[in-house]
Amino acid sequence: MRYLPLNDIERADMLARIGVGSIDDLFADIPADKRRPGLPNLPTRKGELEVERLLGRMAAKNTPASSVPFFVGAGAYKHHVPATVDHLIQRSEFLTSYTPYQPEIAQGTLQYLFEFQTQVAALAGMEVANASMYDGSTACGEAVLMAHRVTRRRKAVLSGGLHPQYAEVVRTLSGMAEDEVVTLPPDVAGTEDLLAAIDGSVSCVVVQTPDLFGNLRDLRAVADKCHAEGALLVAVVTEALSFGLVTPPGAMGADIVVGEGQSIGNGLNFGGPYVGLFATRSKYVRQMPGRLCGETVDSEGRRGFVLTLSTREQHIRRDKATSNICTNSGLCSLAFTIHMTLLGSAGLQRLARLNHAHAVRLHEALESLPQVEVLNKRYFNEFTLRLNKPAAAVVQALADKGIMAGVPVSRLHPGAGLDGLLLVASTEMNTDEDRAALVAGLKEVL
Amino acid sequence: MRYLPLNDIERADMLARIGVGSIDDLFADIPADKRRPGLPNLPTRKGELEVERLLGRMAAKNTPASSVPFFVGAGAYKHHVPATVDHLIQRSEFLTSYTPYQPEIAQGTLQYLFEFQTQVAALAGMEVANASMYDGSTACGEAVLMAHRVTRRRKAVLSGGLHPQYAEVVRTLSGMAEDEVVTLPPDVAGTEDLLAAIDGSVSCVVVQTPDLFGNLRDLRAVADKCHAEGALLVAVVTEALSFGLVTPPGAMGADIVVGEGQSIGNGLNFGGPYVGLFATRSKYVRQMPGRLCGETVDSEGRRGFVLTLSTREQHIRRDKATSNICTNSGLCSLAFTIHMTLLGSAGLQRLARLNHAHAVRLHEALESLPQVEVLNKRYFNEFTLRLNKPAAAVVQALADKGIMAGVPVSRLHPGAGLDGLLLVASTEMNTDEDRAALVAGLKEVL
Amino acid sequence: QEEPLIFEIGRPETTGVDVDEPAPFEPRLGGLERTDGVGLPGLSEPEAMRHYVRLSQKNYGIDTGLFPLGSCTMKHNPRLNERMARLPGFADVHPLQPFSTVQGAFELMDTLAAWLLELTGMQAVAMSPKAGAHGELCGMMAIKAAIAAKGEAATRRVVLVPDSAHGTNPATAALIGFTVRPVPARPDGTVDPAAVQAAIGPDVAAIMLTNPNTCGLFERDVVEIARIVHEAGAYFYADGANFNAIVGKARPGDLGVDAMHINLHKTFSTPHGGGGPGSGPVVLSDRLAAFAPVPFVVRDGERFRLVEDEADAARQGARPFGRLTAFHGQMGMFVRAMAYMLSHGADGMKQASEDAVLNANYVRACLADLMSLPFGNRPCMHEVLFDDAWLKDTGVTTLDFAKAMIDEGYHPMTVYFPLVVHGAMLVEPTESESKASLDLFIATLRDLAMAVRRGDVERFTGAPYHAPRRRLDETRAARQPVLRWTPPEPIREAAE
Amino acid sequence: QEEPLIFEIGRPETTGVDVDEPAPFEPRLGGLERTDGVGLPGLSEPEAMRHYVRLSQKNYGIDTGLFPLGSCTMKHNPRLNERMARLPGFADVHPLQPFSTVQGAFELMDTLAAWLLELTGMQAVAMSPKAGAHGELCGMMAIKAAIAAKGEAATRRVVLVPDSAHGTNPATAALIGFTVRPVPARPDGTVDPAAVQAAIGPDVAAIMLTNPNTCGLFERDVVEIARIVHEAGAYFYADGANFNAIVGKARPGDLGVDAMHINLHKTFSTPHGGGGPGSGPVVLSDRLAAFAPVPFVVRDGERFRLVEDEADAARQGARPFGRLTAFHGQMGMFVRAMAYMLSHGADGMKQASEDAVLNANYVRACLADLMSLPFGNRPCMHEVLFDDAWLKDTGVTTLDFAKAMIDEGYHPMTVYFPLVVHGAMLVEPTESESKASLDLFIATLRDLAMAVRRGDVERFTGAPYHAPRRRLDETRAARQPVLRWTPPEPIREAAE
Repeated sequence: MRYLPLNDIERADMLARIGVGSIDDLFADIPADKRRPGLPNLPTRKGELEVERLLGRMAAKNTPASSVPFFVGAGAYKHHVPATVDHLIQRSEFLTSYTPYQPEIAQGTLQYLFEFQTQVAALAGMEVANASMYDGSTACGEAVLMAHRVTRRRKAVLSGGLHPQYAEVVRTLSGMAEDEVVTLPPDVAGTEDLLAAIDGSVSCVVVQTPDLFGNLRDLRAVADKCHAEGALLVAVVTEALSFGLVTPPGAMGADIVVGEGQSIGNGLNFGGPYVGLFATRSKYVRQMPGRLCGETVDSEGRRGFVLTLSTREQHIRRDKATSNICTNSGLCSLAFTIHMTLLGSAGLQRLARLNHAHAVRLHEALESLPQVEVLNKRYFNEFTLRLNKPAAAVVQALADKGIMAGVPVSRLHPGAGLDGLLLVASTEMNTDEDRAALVAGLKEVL
Repeated sequence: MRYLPLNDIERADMLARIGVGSIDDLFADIPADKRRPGLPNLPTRKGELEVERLLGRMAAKNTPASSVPFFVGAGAYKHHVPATVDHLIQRSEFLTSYTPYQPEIAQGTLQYLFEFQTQVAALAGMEVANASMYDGSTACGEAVLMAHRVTRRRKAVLSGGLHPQYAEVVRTLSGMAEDEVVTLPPDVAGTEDLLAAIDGSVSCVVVQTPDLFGNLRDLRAVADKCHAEGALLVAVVTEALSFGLVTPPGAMGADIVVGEGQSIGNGLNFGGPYVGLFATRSKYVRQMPGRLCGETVDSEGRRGFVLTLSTREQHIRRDKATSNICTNSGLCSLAFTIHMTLLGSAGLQRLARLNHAHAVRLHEALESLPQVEVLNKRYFNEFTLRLNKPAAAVVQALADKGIMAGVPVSRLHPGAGLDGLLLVASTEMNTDEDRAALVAGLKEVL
Repeated sequence: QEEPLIFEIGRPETTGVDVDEPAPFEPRLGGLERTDGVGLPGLSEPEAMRHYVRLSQKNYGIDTGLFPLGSCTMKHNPRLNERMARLPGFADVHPLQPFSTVQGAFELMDTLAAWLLELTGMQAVAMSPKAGAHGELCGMMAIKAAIAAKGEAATRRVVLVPDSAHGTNPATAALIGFTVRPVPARPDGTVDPAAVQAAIGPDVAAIMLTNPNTCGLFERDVVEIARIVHEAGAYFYADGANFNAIVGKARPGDLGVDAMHINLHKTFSTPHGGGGPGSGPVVLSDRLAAFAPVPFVVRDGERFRLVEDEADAARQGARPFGRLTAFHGQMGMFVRAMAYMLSHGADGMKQASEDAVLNANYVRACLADLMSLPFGNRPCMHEVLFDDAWLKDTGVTTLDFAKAMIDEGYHPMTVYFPLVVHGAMLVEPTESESKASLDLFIATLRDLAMAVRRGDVERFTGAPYHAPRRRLDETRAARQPVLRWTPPEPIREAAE
Repeated sequence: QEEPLIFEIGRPETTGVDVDEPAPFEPRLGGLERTDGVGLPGLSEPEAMRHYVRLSQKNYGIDTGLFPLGSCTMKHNPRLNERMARLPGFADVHPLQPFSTVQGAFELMDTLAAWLLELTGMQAVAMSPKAGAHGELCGMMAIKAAIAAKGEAATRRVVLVPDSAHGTNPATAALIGFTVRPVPARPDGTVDPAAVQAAIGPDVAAIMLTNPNTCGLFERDVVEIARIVHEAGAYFYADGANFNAIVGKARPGDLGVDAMHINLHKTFSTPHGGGGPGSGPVVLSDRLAAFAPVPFVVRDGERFRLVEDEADAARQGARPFGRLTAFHGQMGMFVRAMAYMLSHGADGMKQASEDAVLNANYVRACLADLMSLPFGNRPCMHEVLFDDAWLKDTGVTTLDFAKAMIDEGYHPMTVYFPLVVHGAMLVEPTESESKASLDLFIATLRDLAMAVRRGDVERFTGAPYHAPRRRLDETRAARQPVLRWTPPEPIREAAE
């Protein structure tokens, strides 16, 4: 077997050196009646060629985003990732290293994490960021738990514009922790009255911007009310590229900013792995979940980096940890950092602007259709259409024609009476032909 | 522009430091009337996404070998290359290094070249090998020139089984050097009388095995006659995988073995880059063209490797060099070495055997067709069919059906009256379905 | 040469990405334009390439040397897996595409799930957890949901956790409101059924047991422990971090396990990547299967689809405890793990477990005379645990010894874990190491151990001498946290 | 840790490739089975991975640091190019597939050819040469064929080659039967038209001139030289190794060049790969176009096809001198070069030339006070040439200085080339270096130069101290050549 270096002669030599007669002597602690003779119901080993064929056949049954006009978003976005990014994250020294517990031989990982933290904090307009979370939704769940710790309250209010799967993650985690969660109804127009929900019992309000429906939210009034009531404002950003063009939550008073970083450096990957962003104010840093990388010096006084404040982490404090998380999303955060480094402010702003321009262009093109109404006043690269038919059926009909029109709101909010709504995202990947195909397709099926 | 680090402020600073007023002052030696204002007829820069689209569109107009039943060979073969190989040759330290002129910081390149030389020599059954040539055909041309140097004669005899493009390379090079070349007529059956062509004026005889038509050649009698007449036997191997199963030329008396190494570690690449193999006897090493890596020690006595015997090379002796070649096929030889290291003797033999088995299997399947005759008595993974129709038309008809049937001999030997012959190669890539498709396709068009 | 931070070499106007300018258009940002310029310098592509290549050179990976980090399973990461995960059909599909356009993705998830069930002898699997600890959370949530369904939510509030558990175990239990009750280990490093019996009661929701445990030993009384737990009406959560020792040799389902997470990055070779991404599917017994979270894949005739909400799940007869993450889990890791499993096959996976155990025992046998084994010189599973008894009074600590290994070109083993032994050194070579590699490693450790005996203390206390950095001041990092770069004071530190 | 040779760690029965066993079959090898077992040990995949990763770590590349190798043009190798070259439509097509199945490949070759002609102002291009030296051969063969076609094969046997030419130039000329007649350089490092006039005659077939020349200077009298050569009935071969300095600034065709090879790996960023593969298309003037070798791409209406034999070529009005290689050239390199050109575009290519020249002059300006410039402190093109006059009587040679640069983390510049100056040091930073990178490099060289002045000789004569190897004994390697591994004597050298 190509991955196993030992051969039978060596195995025999080693057993002799160990002083046992057979390999099964080493498994003697397994109760005899529970020992298995192997895996009789599974096939035996396959060469590389055969594995490529089998998996290639499965892959071929899926429709890649790049192969069709593609307008699907709602928390994951199709962007272009420079070849350099994928090349670098495959470097053996990054790919096959472990959590940097031995910092002297892990400065590569540690330094990029420090760069990542700095970038995320700057993007979000916050003071500090951690070394990444699993993804945006789990970061959101952790943000609520953190707000409880900071405020010593246990009631979260979720905006009706929050991605419903994020809301569900929060409810699940909080429910298990026996905390209270208030979820406002879906808020298509982005005009819900959050202020009314904030009082002295609330630990945090969670607001997404751009929200699920694409609306940009001005968080300032909510922030003020939160702070007046002693609550924290948790802002959620599922399209990290928006940081390049839109006022960041940190500048609008958010106390915790969580986000999905997939858009920068990472592919769609059918939903994972992604990279959760988590930023907050310095004063809350010791309540922040997840890994942190900090600057220090070595015994010769040279700058170096280490994982730090790990007393917050489970491997030291066990049942008193801030969360049970013991990993981050290393390679995805590396991809984020490299892409962000390549972009710089200038590239990020330009790319964000191009995304917005494409969305506006699409908006204009769709306005020509009488069966379609664009619901958003302000948006970044995604907005909501009201169709004269159920969006799910329209999406399926267009998919059958080779056009990925977007996400029907009914998939995310089933049974909420929002069947006519369609979320449509437009990024730098979309061409004039893509837009024309969507408009023509909609014309046909509506 | 993403590849250019300087910005205009820095450019201005640097011009000031240099002491010139404008960049064009640095180009003042170009006659004023010949200076160009730029490249007005070419488009301006494109982002990565746009380049991917443009080249992707061109690539999509080609039919990849892996996407169809594929039996094309005749000097380049579709084999499976392990993912590890392509990963490793893309390591920055291999990919972006130069010829190892500073051996202290190029031991990586030098050591793999030493491994490569050892592998090639062992495969060919020879004593020494060089660090690779451009490809098999240029290696063949250089072998003839080397034979002239060794024998101080200037007449080469080329077998009629030699790949005609190789023969043409030899004739071109020898013709320009004003040496004589005798080319025997195409030899479909592999039974030509080479012995009759060998006399005291001949510097070398060039024989390919497996030959163009797939015949395995027993070189022993030719070697004996060559040596009796003071000539060298140059053996050519265009399918390096055959070394795993077939008696190597070195064991049959060849003095120089040249070959195309593409089959091991390298893709088809529409004909290049490939990797030329060149092996010979130790006594001729100083007449050998191309780079050589040798073992030595450093000032602390540790083993190390350097380029050596470079007095043979042009950069030292200029017009007295053994050839004008000043590069090898570095990355391709690295791919060869890595794949060969992964294979080892055991894997190589198994893979070669599988290739042969597939060819035999195909042979048996084709024998069921009355319009088809297999001409070969012995072969490795390729053989010649005689069809009842012009092979070129048959190949085109099958290509239109999505089957790549092989190479019509008429493409390589136009006007030689061999229009009914088809070269068919079968490797480990071919499945039962591929073979069935070919047989069915031939049935339809014959 | 030192490598500066990007903020020290980048320029704000520099970019390594060429982006087209859009034609003029009317923005629709409604007054929420960003105006602060973001403030992140960029690098051109050649500069970025060199920066990150050079950073990488300061790292150690499996590909560069033996990485005997116990409990972490640093095995070979095949590049075939990377290639497969990058097939556009897997890498370039959106989680919310119509089901008809992602049938192959569902097929892969379904196939992987079937293999995991066959390997573990369990009845259901939750695919969405994002990492091992997330899987733990998933398993414990399923248990909590099952208990609630039985109406015992208010009474069963305690989780038994042996001393030797992974640190995440108590953290996970505490996170969802359980109280942790420790179970002491026997002198031989394993859990005594009697101790479990003594600790259990009607207030106990579950036991969390790692098997093979963190001492590298198989809990030989696991079946008895499971019986005790089940009889008390509680559930058996198994930490699957060490499942790689027993694949093809024993099945958790046969041992009485109710829930176990599987670290695809440990047992099934997906890369660790300097700290993730991981993937932690959780296998469940019949007793817990109904409580698995959404989403999950089901087959409707010839087609696959995803059950994404509770109403739909209820129609399938399920009672999901909720949702752990947006979307459906770590697809990229699923593909890699599937490629690993297909490549090894039944024979290869069993052989891998055997070789992993063989390699660990070989290290044990070759070092037992010089280093101390807390539980005696008896067979271990895939990792061997030493303590620091042999370092007593030498002036060399476990940490010093680990750092000295760096100077010899090795990544240290896991140190100070598990907590149950003093100055632990947990060595897991994995099946990916050749005998020659182990022999060299053993020779090096023997050489170091002899140096300890000789009293060559400075070689250890000053180590590492030959690494990109000497020992780093972790205390300073924690006391005066500097967690991001800030623009320098007028006199800045120059890159060397 | 030292890295052994694969032959020292591999085992004959070990393999890192799983190959299916075929069903039983009747071999058709006719008695020519190989029986010696080949004798090459294999490694499992994890061992092979580690071996080659570790070997790579002993190398220096552009990605790891500044690589100022004059005349070699070590510029950034974009990974986009690598990705494009690996598109199955380019990487997985066979050179002998039917034309109808490779139209995109022909389109790419045709497009690349058109760009090369536009950049150079020439009339035809031969795409098949495999490297720069091969391109030279191609160009000189075309010249020889053209001379023969004029019936002057017997009389025009001499090629003029300036002293400063690349070493391949005289070797190429000699290889195909020409006699080399050197042309001396002027004191300012360029060729004097008067010297060409003096050397030329009816026996001269061609001049081979590198421009910009190997001293980094533009031959300012190139137009006059071309006139003299053409008037004498000879041809002007230009070595295109340094074309990267003038792309977008001047066109060889406008300067009177008849043939010039283009190193795609120099000017157009295809990777050097530790010594190839290169690619050396040759552009030709009207006077030589007909003699280009087969094969070449032609367009028949909407379709492309390849002209592969002389009869077909004759139908196109061509008189090819023959064939340089099997198949059609370095497709993999064509794709990369095309990606480079498209990415840069007209504006980017011109800017790249300007930046390359700017960077070289900046280095010159910043070091002119410490190191000696053989032709005075005047503008150079894309590389700057120093000689060793400033090292005279210091006890430090050019080689020593170069090796000391290694200890500072740099790859040395090209040394002892060109031969026309004593102890040459030829520095080509390329346009890929940032100003910060150059400033650091300059500071390092200044520091070293000061050390020379201080008499710190050992820092140089003993260098490198901090490299994978100290200075290697090249004499021993050449005197007692060991060119392959052989099984060791009973007492073998152990890996450290």
